[in-house]
Amino acid sequence: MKKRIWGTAAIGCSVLLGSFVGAGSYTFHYGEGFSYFRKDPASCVNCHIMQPHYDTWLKSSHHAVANCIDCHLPHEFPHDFIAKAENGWNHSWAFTFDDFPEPIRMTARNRRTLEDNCKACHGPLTDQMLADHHRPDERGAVSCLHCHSNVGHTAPPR
Amino acid sequence: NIFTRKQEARVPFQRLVEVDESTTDPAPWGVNWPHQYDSYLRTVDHERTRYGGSDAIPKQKLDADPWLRTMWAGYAFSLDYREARGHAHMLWDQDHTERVLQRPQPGACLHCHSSIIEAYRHVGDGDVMAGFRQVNAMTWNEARNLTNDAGHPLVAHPMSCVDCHDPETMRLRVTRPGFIEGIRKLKAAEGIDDYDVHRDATRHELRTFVCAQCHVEYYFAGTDTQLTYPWDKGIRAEEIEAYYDEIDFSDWRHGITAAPMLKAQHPEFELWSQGVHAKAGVACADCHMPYRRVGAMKVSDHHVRSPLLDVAASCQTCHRVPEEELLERAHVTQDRTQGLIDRAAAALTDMIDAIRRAKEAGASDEQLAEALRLHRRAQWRLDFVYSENSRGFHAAQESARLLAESIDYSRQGVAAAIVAGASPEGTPQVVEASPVEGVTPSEEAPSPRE
Amino acid sequence: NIFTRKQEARVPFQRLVEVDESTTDPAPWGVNWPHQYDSYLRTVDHERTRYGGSDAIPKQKLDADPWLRTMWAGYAFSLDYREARGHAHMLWDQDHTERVLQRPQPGACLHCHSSIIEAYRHVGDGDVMAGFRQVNAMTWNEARNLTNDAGHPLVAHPMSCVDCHDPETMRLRVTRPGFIEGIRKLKAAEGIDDYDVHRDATRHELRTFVCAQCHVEYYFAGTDTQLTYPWDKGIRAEEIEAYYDEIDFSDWRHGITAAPMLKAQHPEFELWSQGVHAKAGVACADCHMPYRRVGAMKVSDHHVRSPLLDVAASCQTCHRVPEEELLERAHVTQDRTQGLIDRAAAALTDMIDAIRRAKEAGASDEQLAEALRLHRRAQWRLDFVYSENSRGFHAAQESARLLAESIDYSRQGVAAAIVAGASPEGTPQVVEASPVEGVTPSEEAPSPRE
Ligand code: HEC
Ligand code: HEC
Ligand code: HEC
Ligand code: HEC
Ligand code: HEC
Ligand code: HEC
Ligand code: HEC
Ligand code: HEC
Ligand code: HEC
Ligand code: HEC
Ligand code: HEC
Ligand code: HEC
Ligand code: HEC
Ligand code: HEC
Ligand SMILES: [Ca+2]
Ligand SMILES: [Ca+2]
Repeated sequence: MKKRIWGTAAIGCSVLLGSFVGAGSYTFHYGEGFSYFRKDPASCVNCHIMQPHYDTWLKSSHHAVANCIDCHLPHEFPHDFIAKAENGWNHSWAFTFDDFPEPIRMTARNRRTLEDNCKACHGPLTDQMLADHHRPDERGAVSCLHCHSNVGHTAPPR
Repeated sequence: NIFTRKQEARVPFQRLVEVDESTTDPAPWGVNWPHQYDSYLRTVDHERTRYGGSDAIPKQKLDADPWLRTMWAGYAFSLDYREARGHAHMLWDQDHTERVLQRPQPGACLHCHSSIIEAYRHVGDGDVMAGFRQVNAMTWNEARNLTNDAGHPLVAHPMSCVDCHDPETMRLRVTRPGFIEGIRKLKAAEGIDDYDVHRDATRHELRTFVCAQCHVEYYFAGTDTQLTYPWDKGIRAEEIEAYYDEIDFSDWRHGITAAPMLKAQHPEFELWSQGVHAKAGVACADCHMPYRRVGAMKVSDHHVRSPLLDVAASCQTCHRVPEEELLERAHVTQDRTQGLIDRAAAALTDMIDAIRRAKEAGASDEQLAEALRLHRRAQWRLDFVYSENSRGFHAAQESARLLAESIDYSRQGVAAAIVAGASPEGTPQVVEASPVEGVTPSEEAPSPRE
Repeated sequence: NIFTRKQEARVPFQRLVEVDESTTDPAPWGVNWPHQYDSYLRTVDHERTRYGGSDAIPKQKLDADPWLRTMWAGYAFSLDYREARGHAHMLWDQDHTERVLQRPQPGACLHCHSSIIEAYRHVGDGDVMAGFRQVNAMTWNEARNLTNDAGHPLVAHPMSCVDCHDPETMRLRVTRPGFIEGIRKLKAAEGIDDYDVHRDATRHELRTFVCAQCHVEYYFAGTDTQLTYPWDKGIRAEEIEAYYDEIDFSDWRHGITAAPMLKAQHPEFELWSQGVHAKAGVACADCHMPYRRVGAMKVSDHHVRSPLLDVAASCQTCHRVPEEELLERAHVTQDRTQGLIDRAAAALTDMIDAIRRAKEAGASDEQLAEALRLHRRAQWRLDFVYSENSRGFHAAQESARLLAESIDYSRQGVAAAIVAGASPEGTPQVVEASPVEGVTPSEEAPSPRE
């Protein structure tokens, strides 16, 4: 199920992704990369189910600087991403719907991807927080979302 | 994974100066970590909030709330009890409180008012725990004036970097023996055996634990005044009370009713743990040490103080709500708590006075047993909330619950005293207290400071 | 609130059937808006939660909490008081409550238990307000059996679509005269003159106001039992009490102490308004009518019920926390409230019994004046929280505050009664109440239902 969604998502976004390949580093985003992204997220909203997330993203602090995939899809391409895409291709839109719990909640894996993307873009700023002197295991982990869960989407008052 | 590769590359800081376990002076650390040091130094600053913050000359709470003298009649806290201020003041303020100047106090006091681990290590010949026990048993003066072999004072600085950071890695850590033992007992009570905070605590938990080293309820056990955190049965007010009852402990006998009393001190960790934020995993440092952007870096604000002095950094990251509105929400919670504190204080004062009248009418201890039992219960709950420093913010409903119970016990105490013969009339009045005891019962107490 | 604003754009529907102000039957509406109708019909369902939810045969609260019979001694509520259930039941349940079967009740009762506006319009010859006043003054039977000129019953359906929606536009609106007048007085008290809810209320406010038409404290004013919301001074419990004191109102005299009492009924709107969610702008409908996706459309769930029966839809849109954890947070709040309710109930029962003993000992009304004053205060606050149906969830700290005050007054009442001569001993006991009054004092009450 998940894979399927991601796949479709992937397709929805493949146009943009072409331009994305190999450009994982944050300098790219901070640079002229912006112009590309403004166009994009429509692809996600091909699914009405993504509408609220789109609308809340539009109002978020990041709408001008980061789009859906910057945060939600792995930055390292192309390999496992293409895999996801092919995977999704085999499934028709119809199947993508209606047997997932709502409100939609991110999977643990996608949440990790998300946080890695925060760190990727905000590397220098957060070096000290993330310095590897902290416990390398889970116990040493720091979650951006613990404090910043509303950067991508103006969540309800909170 | 790109991210981890990036991370290995990270050089969080260069060490210009070497610091180690013996570096209790924050200054050298400041060379390596100037931003944190600068903000740490700002803890000398003072600015008030409605219920907290700090002043140049710490507010004398005994004058602001005269009923405190009645609640603590016969105890050192009725001599001098002030508004807390920044960490940089902690040692000086202990030196100068009338509780120390006028009453005998043990070396145990310094556990939370100075960068003292090195002193423990010295006294214990390398064994911090052993040193901790010995210093606890010293007089305050002996402890305060400890020197190393070179004759340099060992208790010279307020809590500083080394108390929360590993000098090697800068990793967060706890150092206070009182807490290390306390948290183990607490975890055991929760069914977790052999808890080792160094091994088992997560980084996020440590963002609370470093504070819980000191911002907790405590007592001095035995005649050698061993500093102890009473968490054997848990940290809810009732659980701590049950523990004290079981070991039949009391801090002092009340100056007016002679009931065996308990003194609650700054149970911030305990009350926070019962609140909504704790349930949501929000740590002390999240609010009291918010990150700030300094140049191209995010730095934890080491100017630890009232978050209401900078709601933007302390709250707004999580609560996307206008500043005034957040401040107003906090004030609503605090104002309600204050209202209940006043109510509980009136009830407590009425009870104490009713017991006094009953005694004057010749009531026997036996007739007053019930009233005295209620006095202990009522005072513990009021003191627990009053001496906690967030005016209920850390746990709004729990604070109100404790005050409700306090009121219940005080008012039952009034009735019990009347039944025991107290004249119904008589307006409560602050009565001259009997001689004030030190924290340690005077008989076995070290001689007062000269 | 983004979740609500979003919807405005799309409320797609075609009108297959015409509906107008006279369409009190929800069925025709259901043809146009099947999703909402289907969920509305499900309000007949029943499922319990720890403190709420509903049962097939509504739980008799008087048996679950026997002290209620003591608190309400002498009043109709001591005959029959059950757990609320879904909206579809509201008319049937009023028909069958012993409070109606055994005691005289006015037509005013139907204001919140049926789709009655059309009846008001008929009785008032087109003037709803006039009709409202006349129906209030009728006996319950006259009102219940009203018919139109064609002889068709006018009070035939529980509250339905037309009571919250404009049949032309489907826009939200309020229809209840009691609320329309009440909210104007409330706004005036807040300094807003000439408030017209139809003109001035925002859509988001209406997501609360439609519920506040009925989920509020009320009383029947005067001998013509005019339904009135006591908000002239505000909606906090003290403000409502102050209003009742000023107009010297009481619902009944207590069956044991003869104190002039106040009865609090379901003050959900009032208590909610003092809570954290209200401060954060969270409306009743946000939690009790969460959106559900039906294909491409989002539909407000008209199966209004306990949100704890579907935490995912009701809470997780805002709280991205696992269901169990959210449920646990809500239960912590409710359990604390329940604990304080039990405490306040014990105190109230003690007071009532002490007053009884004082009377038996021959205390004069004058000697008991203070105790009786305290009885009224204590009962009002306990009743206010107990009769509110969220077990403190809507306003955790405020509920605890009111219960703390109730305990304070009850325990003071015990002391006052002892001073007035009550024998100290004597275990509280439920005493046979004096004859039970109807909601309207019997002397000027309409004749009982045959
Ligand atoms: C700046 C980073 C960022 C951007 C850009 C962003 N999101 Fe998100 N998104 C987040 C975060 C953070 C969360 C998790 C919120 C939480 O758990 O509190 C999230 C959650 C989600 C969720 C799952 C909801 C949940 O609560 O788990 C969906 C679906 C989603 N985003 C879709 C989108 C779409 C579609 C776009 C583009 C229109 C987008 N996001 C843009 C950061 C972002
Ligand atoms: C084919 C329609 C469709 C498109 C296009 C789509 N999504 Fe989704 N998305 C869904 C559905 C359906 C779900 C719910 C799946 C679930 O929760 O199991 C979902 C869930 C999610 C989640 C949270 C669930 C998880 O697995 O973590 C995220 C994050 C997300 N989408 C992001 C995106 C982004 C980013 C895009 C654009 C690149 C996008 N979506 C495009 C339909 C779509
Ligand atoms: C594609 C790159 C990119 C990604 C991915 C990204 N950000 Fe950002 N973020 C930016 C840029 C660019 C800015 C604006 C920088 C500035 O104004 O200094 C910004 C601003 C911010 C801000 C300051 C504005 C605010 O909302 O307070 C925060 C906090 C933040 N990001 C956190 C995050 C978190 C947390 C994540 C992951 C959930 C994330 N960012 C993901 C590029 C990104
Ligand atoms: C414990 C809470 C907390 C955590 C965890 C946290 N942040 Fe922040 N962050 C803050 C606060 C508070 C600010 C606001 C600082 C200010 O307003 O001066 C902030 C600011 C930022 C900013 C904006 C700096 C600026 O002013 O331009 C970025 C970007 C950011 N954080 C990224 C991250 C990333 C990425 C992570 C995860 C690695 C993270 N944060 C984890 C609390 C946190
Ligand atoms: C969600 C935010 C939050 C968390 C988490 C939090 N506090 Fe607080 N704290 C506050 C607020 C707000 C106040 C009230 C300050 C005031 O009245 O000016 C406060 C007050 C205090 C005070 C008194 C400050 C003064 O000005 O007198 C101390 C001490 C304190 N907290 C310590 C702690 C400790 C220790 C912890 C963790 C166990 C903690 N706090 C957790 C927000 C928080
Ligand atoms: C378990 C840690 C701990 C111990 C032991 C401790 N303190 Fe404190 N002390 C604190 C904390 C935390 C504060 C700040 C919060 C407050 O003021 O309630 C404080 C505040 C103070 C203050 C300033 C406010 C006031 O009370 O006037 C003085 C003076 C003081 N302590 C003296 C002492 C003395 C004397 C002793 C020994 C009898 C002692 N402390 C033992 C932790 C401790
Ligand atoms: C009362 C405890 C305490 C004391 C004392 C303390 N710190 Fe910290 N420090 C913290 C906490 C909490 C963090 C956040 C660590 C984390 O989130 O992993 C921190 C973080 C840091 C960091 C990591 C980067 C950052 O800002 O988050 C540095 C460097 C640091 N402190 C230096 C110092 C220095 C230098 C001193 C002495 C002047 C000092 N600290 C004193 C509690 C303390
Ligand atoms: C070594 C003991 C110790 C530790 C560790 C400690 N504190 Fe304190 N704290 C104190 C003492 C003592 C005071 C009172 C100082 C005074 O009034 O002279 C104090 C005062 C405060 C105040 C009041 C400051 C003001 O301006 O009014 C706050 C807030 C506070 N601490 C929070 C914290 C937080 C948060 C942490 C952890 C990050 C922490 N403390 C760690 C002992 C400690
Ligand atoms: C790291 C995130 C975080 C920080 C920082 C934070 N809060 Fe909260 N706050 C929460 C969460 C989570 C809740 C629980 C309700 C919820 O899930 O939204 C909450 C609840 C509250 C509530 C309602 C419950 C109560 O205790 O009355 C208030 C008021 C509040 N916060 C105010 C503040 C203020 C004021 C500050 C700053 C001093 C603050 N918060 C700091 C996350 C945070
Ligand atoms: C933040 C969510 C929230 C809001 C807003 C809210 N409620 Fe509730 N309500 C609850 C919860 C949770 C309960 C407890 C249900 C239970 O105990 O099963 C509850 C209980 C109730 C009950 C009793 C339900 C039962 O099962 O017996 C009624 C009636 C009610 N609310 C009406 C209202 C009204 C009217 C408003 C607006 C004035 C309102 N609520 C606002 C969450 C909410
Ligand atoms: C202002 C609106 C309003 C008025 C007037 C009103 N009710 Fe209700 N009634 C409610 C609400 C709301 C509930 C559901 C909440 C609850 O049960 O507390 C309810 C519940 C009930 C119930 C079911 C629960 C119970 O109490 O056993 C009965 C029976 C009932 N009412 C009878 C009456 C009678 C008889 C009258 C007239 C004397 C009356 N009502 C007047 C609003 C009202
Ligand atoms: C016309 C009056 C009226 C209006 C308008 C009204 N209610 Fe009710 N409500 C009642 C009555 C009466 C009952 C009790 C029915 C019974 O027990 O027979 C009730 C019961 C309930 C219950 C308990 C249901 C259960 O399963 O236990 C909830 C929850 C509730 N209402 C919430 C709301 C909310 C939310 C709104 C607004 C969206 C609202 N009500 C609007 C009169 C009303
Ligand atoms: C107790 C009040 C109440 C009653 C009765 C009621 N509704 Fe609603 N209805 C609401 C609320 C609140 C909304 C949300 C409106 C908004 O947010 O603007 C709503 C929304 C709607 C909408 C707009 C689409 C949506 O789902 O949000 C339709 C259509 C609707 N109701 C139809 C009906 C029908 C048909 C009935 C009768 C079977 C009915 N309503 C009875 C309160 C009520
Ligand atoms: C429309 C958004 C929204 C909905 C729906 C909602 N909440 Fe909240 N909740 C909030 C906000 C906002 C706060 C205030 C604290 C904050 O700002 O985060 C809060 C605070 C809380 C708190 C802490 C304060 C308190 O009252 O103890 C709890 C617990 C809570 N919510 C539980 C729930 C539960 C359970 C539900 C569902 C029945 C629910 N919430 C529904 C937005 C919401
Ligand atoms: Ca103590
Ligand atoms: Ca009433």
